[in-house]
Amino acid sequence: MLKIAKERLNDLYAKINESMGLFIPIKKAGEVNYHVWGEGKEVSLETLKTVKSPKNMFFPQSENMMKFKTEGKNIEIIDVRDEKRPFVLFGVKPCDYKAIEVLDKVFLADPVDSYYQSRREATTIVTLACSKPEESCFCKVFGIDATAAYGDVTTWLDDENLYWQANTEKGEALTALLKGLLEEGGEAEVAAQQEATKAIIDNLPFSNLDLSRFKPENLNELFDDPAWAEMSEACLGCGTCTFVCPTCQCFDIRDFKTSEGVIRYRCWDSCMYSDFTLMAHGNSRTTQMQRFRQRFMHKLVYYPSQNDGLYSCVGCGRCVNKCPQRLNIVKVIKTLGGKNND
Amino acid sequence: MKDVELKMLERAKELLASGEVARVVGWKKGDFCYDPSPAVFKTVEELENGFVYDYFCGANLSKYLIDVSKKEGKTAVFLKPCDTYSFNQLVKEHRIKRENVYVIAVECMAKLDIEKIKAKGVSFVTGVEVVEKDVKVSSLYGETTLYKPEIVLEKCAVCNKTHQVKDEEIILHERPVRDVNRFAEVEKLEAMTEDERFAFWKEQLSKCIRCNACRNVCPACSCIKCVFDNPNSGIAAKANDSEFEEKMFHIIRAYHVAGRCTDCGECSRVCPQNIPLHLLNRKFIKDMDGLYGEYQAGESSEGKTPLTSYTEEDKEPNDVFNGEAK
Amino acid sequence: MQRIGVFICWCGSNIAATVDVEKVAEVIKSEPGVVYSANYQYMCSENGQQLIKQAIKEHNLTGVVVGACSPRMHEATFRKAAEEAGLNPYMVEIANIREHCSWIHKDMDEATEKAVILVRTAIAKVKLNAPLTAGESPVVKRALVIGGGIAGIQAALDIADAGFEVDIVEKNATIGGRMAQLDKTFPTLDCSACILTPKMVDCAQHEKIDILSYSEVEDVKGFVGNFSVKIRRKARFVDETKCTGCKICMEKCPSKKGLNEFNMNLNTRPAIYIPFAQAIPNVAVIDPTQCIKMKTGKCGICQKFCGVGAIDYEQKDTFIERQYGAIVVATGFKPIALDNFNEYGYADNKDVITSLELERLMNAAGPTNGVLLRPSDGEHPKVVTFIQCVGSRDTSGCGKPYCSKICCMYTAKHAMMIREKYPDTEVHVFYIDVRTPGKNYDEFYRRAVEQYGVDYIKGMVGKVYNENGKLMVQGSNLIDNEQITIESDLVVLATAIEPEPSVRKVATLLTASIDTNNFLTESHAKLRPVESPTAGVYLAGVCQGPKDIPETVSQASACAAKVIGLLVKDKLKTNPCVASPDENMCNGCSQCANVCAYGAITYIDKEFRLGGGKTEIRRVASVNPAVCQGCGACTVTCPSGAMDLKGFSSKQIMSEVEAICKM
Amino acid sequence: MQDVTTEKKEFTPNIVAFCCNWCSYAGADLAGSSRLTYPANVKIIRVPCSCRVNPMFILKAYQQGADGVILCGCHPGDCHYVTGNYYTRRRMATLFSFLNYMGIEKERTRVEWVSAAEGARFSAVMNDFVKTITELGENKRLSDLRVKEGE
Repeated sequence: MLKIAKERLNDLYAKINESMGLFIPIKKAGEVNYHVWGEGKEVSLETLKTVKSPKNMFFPQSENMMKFKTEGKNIEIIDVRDEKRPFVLFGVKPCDYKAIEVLDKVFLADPVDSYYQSRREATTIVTLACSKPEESCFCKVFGIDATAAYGDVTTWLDDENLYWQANTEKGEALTALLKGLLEEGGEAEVAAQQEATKAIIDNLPFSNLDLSRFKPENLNELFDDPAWAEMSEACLGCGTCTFVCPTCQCFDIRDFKTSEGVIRYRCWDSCMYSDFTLMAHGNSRTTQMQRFRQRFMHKLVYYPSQNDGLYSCVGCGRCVNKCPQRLNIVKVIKTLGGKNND
Repeated sequence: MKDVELKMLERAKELLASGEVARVVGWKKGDFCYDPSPAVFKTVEELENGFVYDYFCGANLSKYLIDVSKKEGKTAVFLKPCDTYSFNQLVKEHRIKRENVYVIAVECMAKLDIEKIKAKGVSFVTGVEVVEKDVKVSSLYGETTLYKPEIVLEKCAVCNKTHQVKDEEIILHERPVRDVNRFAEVEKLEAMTEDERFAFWKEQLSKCIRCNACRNVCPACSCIKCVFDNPNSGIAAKANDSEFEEKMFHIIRAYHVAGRCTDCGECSRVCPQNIPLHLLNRKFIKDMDGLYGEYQAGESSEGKTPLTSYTEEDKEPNDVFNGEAK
Repeated sequence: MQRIGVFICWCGSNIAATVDVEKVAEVIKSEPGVVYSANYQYMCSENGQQLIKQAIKEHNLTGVVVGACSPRMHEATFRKAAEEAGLNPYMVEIANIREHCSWIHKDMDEATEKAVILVRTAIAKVKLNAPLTAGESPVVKRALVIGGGIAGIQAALDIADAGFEVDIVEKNATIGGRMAQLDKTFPTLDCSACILTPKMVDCAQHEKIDILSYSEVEDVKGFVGNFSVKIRRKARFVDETKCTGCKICMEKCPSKKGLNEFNMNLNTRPAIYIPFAQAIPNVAVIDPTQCIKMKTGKCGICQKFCGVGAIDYEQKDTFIERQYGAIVVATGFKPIALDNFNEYGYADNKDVITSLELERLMNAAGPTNGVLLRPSDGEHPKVVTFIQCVGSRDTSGCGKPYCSKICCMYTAKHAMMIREKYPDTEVHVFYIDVRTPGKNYDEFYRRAVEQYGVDYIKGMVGKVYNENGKLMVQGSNLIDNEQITIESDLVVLATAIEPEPSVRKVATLLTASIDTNNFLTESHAKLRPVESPTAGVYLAGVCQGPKDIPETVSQASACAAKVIGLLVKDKLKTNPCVASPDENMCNGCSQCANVCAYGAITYIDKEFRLGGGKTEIRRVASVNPAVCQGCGACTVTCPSGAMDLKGFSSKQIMSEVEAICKM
Repeated sequence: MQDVTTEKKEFTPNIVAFCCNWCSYAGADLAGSSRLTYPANVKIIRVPCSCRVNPMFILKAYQQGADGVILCGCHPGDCHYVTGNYYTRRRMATLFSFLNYMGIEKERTRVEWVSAAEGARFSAVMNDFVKTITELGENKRLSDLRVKEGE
């Protein structure tokens, strides 16, 4: 285990930034989100939940896919992918890291999404274990240990130091780059913090949600459950939950007219929107209840049934905090999940 | 507040039990003390199991009535002072069937903003107790007392609204009428230079994730299909692909509700990135007040808005910068 | 797939001299959707139109763009050509490369580049055009003439003679207007009343004409072919159906101090009066401000003496509402007030008069029975000085910027008449220019100078002042380059004329445009001079611009021809470029109706299918296409964009914006 | 067209003028028939009435590369559609003030009333507007970088 004093973190960032890009939680206009680091930016590793998750790094909210250059009646197709610069994604919480694994199963499965893949491959992920979980956290429900080592490098933060442990080759390479800045030590501090944090997690109000009913064999029963109507009644149909969610992966592909032709880009879409999956005949889901159900059935039933039981919720709790009307997956799990939730 | 809640619950049960109304729109308990949700109660049992009215019931229930008032039978709804303006405006725009709604005016006393409490460093809030301007906040990590004006929702901080609609009222405590200037923040921005204002909005709007929460919660944004969702509008978009798009969305959104926005403050309450969206709407309100005489949308369920009326002496667009507007 | 044809006009050298038309046509050829691109010397010519028609057929065009002059000029021409070739006329767009390009730019490259952009913009629009079909609306076969002067009379007679019902609404108690006040008319010097009054009688006797005297238009609704007009019949306190015009009431009326408006207030009349001997209708009217009975309750003499019991002091204004297919505005003029012209001493000196006052003084039926006497002392004036352009051609802001057009001729007339009747009287005329275009006009003026010895002095008058009972007219003589002062007995001011002020209200009611001088605007200064831009509204006489009697009569007859042309039709085609809501998106919020100036929008409850077998009844906007004028105010008010304007849809305009911004 | 524009000149603003059919468009026609010049970078879009101009059109123009947008209609009181321009006046007054509140230069957008008889005024207004925008410089605050990509 290695460590670096908190006061010296800026040197660490600067060092990384010399040869790679650094994507890290930064406070801007009062809110903390992942941004590209630069000298003078206000890094906030202490922030437990960035508003947007780090999925932005690999799957940006909006991304150009190709251009069509038109000249008279001719159309030329231009590939806009450039060589991806190596990046370090720094400060990723365990839940968000597990969310990237959920996304990998979608974007890296055949057919591979090369836009996602090129970014993913060029990035070294440095996770930051949790020490101050909040009441909205429930990663434990999905088998995530918020204190454990994930990613290429795992770090732990306390009042004095950031502790550093490389887990993969990529992580070793990054560590080698920083060797002048890191010093040995910290095993005891990390172990103590892990123990304390686990104790908090065990007592979090949502740590013992019962997921037992969310199984492929219960699909029809869950789908037809009358509780959906009531649960979704207050849903505004906005996309907040999907846009702050670290595992939501839906996008729309659109064209934008430029002076030269057309840019084809993709951007996040939300299954909560009334025009989601709009087709020529109309929309497959016409009511907000159906859209609401779709989202949670996907997280808790459809996705796991296709991915060996892996839920596509990681319990980050962003939707718990950010839903304008305080509807969220926890309420759904509590209502439909199993007897223990009663 | 507890006494009001009990009175409301009692009344709601009465109305449902007697069959006077088919449903009651109110708030339902959440998992914590601070996260009640809007809810439609159809039975006395449902009310008993979850009805709540407390310092976190900030949501404006009036927009739900667009759909609910179309249903069979009458609907009772609890409306805070600010909510009644939205209600009136929706009645004016023929979006709510007034005859199907029974409005119970309820006192407000200003609602708390959990994000502001958290920002004070208090996490894991388990309960609040309000005594005058002190809020005793209990949390897993202990108890603290916070100054109420600092932790109320933005809309409540500058509120001096009164009930515009009521079929009956449940008001046990009178809220003192206050002298507040809701345009103070707008004036601050106006006093800045063009460049400063540009920088301010650029930074604020760069946070926008285009989740549409502001739009979807807005009682004035009640269009069946929003122009931003309509591929034929020429401005449809789903993401802020450029700085222009960020501005476009918020300019058009504010413009479309200009003269109709009651300043209910829901847009700012729901913004996940805490963009002060109310400052956009309030600019329109302030300008229209200054240029065309004071007008409060939702004060009446009849009449024209400043942008659907005119006088022959109106100020020229090129001159607004020298006049009352700025 | 769109198949657009583009036609670039040279307009002789008007476009081709500045825009490389061949290059434009060539560049445009490669625009997506363009299958044919040509250029030609005169697209609007028969051959040019033929070119378009041929191309439409040969290339199976779905849209046509003509790069030519302003669409205000030839849009209709090209639409018609397209229609004749089987293409919907609304699939034609015009790129204005003449007025907006070749005529204002000098650099060929620049103008050519702009022309390409303008044509591309028109292509962008036409690609989104939809075929439109004009609707039909029925025509009410009755016309309204507002104003009963010579213009209104002539128009009414011509329309009625063609067999259509006409109502004349006249705000005064009699028709006749200004012409009835005139003594003689130029250039023939025949008596005005002698030629006017027979026409007035014709009107009264015409079975198709209904004269609504002492009436005003109160409200106008509807549109071309179907106007609904509310008319206020002002209380005249005399039953029109009973009064025989015997005038006994006038003799007996004890209140005789009312100013005689017909005589330009130069004498008085009774409180109950008939404006002049040949008034039509020949019916008395009571002036309630002068009537003793109405002021004090005591009197009632006229009632006592009226043999037919026509007097009714209790009479109230009444309203009638009638339908018309067309409306002629002939509201006439008045001389301007002279408040801004103190230098002529009009207010201070009784013997400084206006020309219209002189008309009355010279008229046999006037206050002096046609003997020219000074108003101040009733003496014959020995020296009369005329001052021209009083308030006309005035750029100082005190008067009117325009030429009143009639003054030169009537002043020559007055001068001549005075010299004829009173050869011992000296007559001087101060003028800036003498303008006498017109048949026999200049000859007339020359007669005044050469035959009658009228002293024309080129120069302006600086001041008129009273000195020992004489009017001193101080002015310049520009020919001799000297300042002169003429000692005069009478000074006559050729006062500028302006539209009758009530025309503003009429214009507002009719939604007809009006210019800064309150003259009603014609549809086209040269080619549509009698039509107002508001369909179904026509303009006759001075309400449209200064003119003399023959011109007024011509315009009135022209109006009548237009009205007849309209009324013979059973149905009218309506403008298809009207607003129309997408009911699926309409919220029924009523914002649009709030801004509609025509009341074209109403709301209906309509059933919509929701899917799953469910339906919903929703309130949605509904536009009456016959009433909608297509301004688009509603489209911007509509937050959802459900309301759109055919022919100028949001999508079309957005597309034009995109194309026009492309450098 | 390339050969015409290849030479990078000094900043010439791209200006869009929305003109109502009855007054301002006719005024522009009159400017044309009177040969009263104004720069070629002013390009006119014909609308039936100034009240047809949706703020979205103005924003769209900026997005698409306009450096200045001017809206012309009949003089208040003279609207062919009676009241159209009165609504325009309120809409644009509030919009302009709002845009400026967001930091957009207030000179960039303008409303002018030009009658069909005011050809000279049309030309003068356009010359003046072009001058103003040229001095103000390129529209950066309301432009869309995507549009100009590749230029």
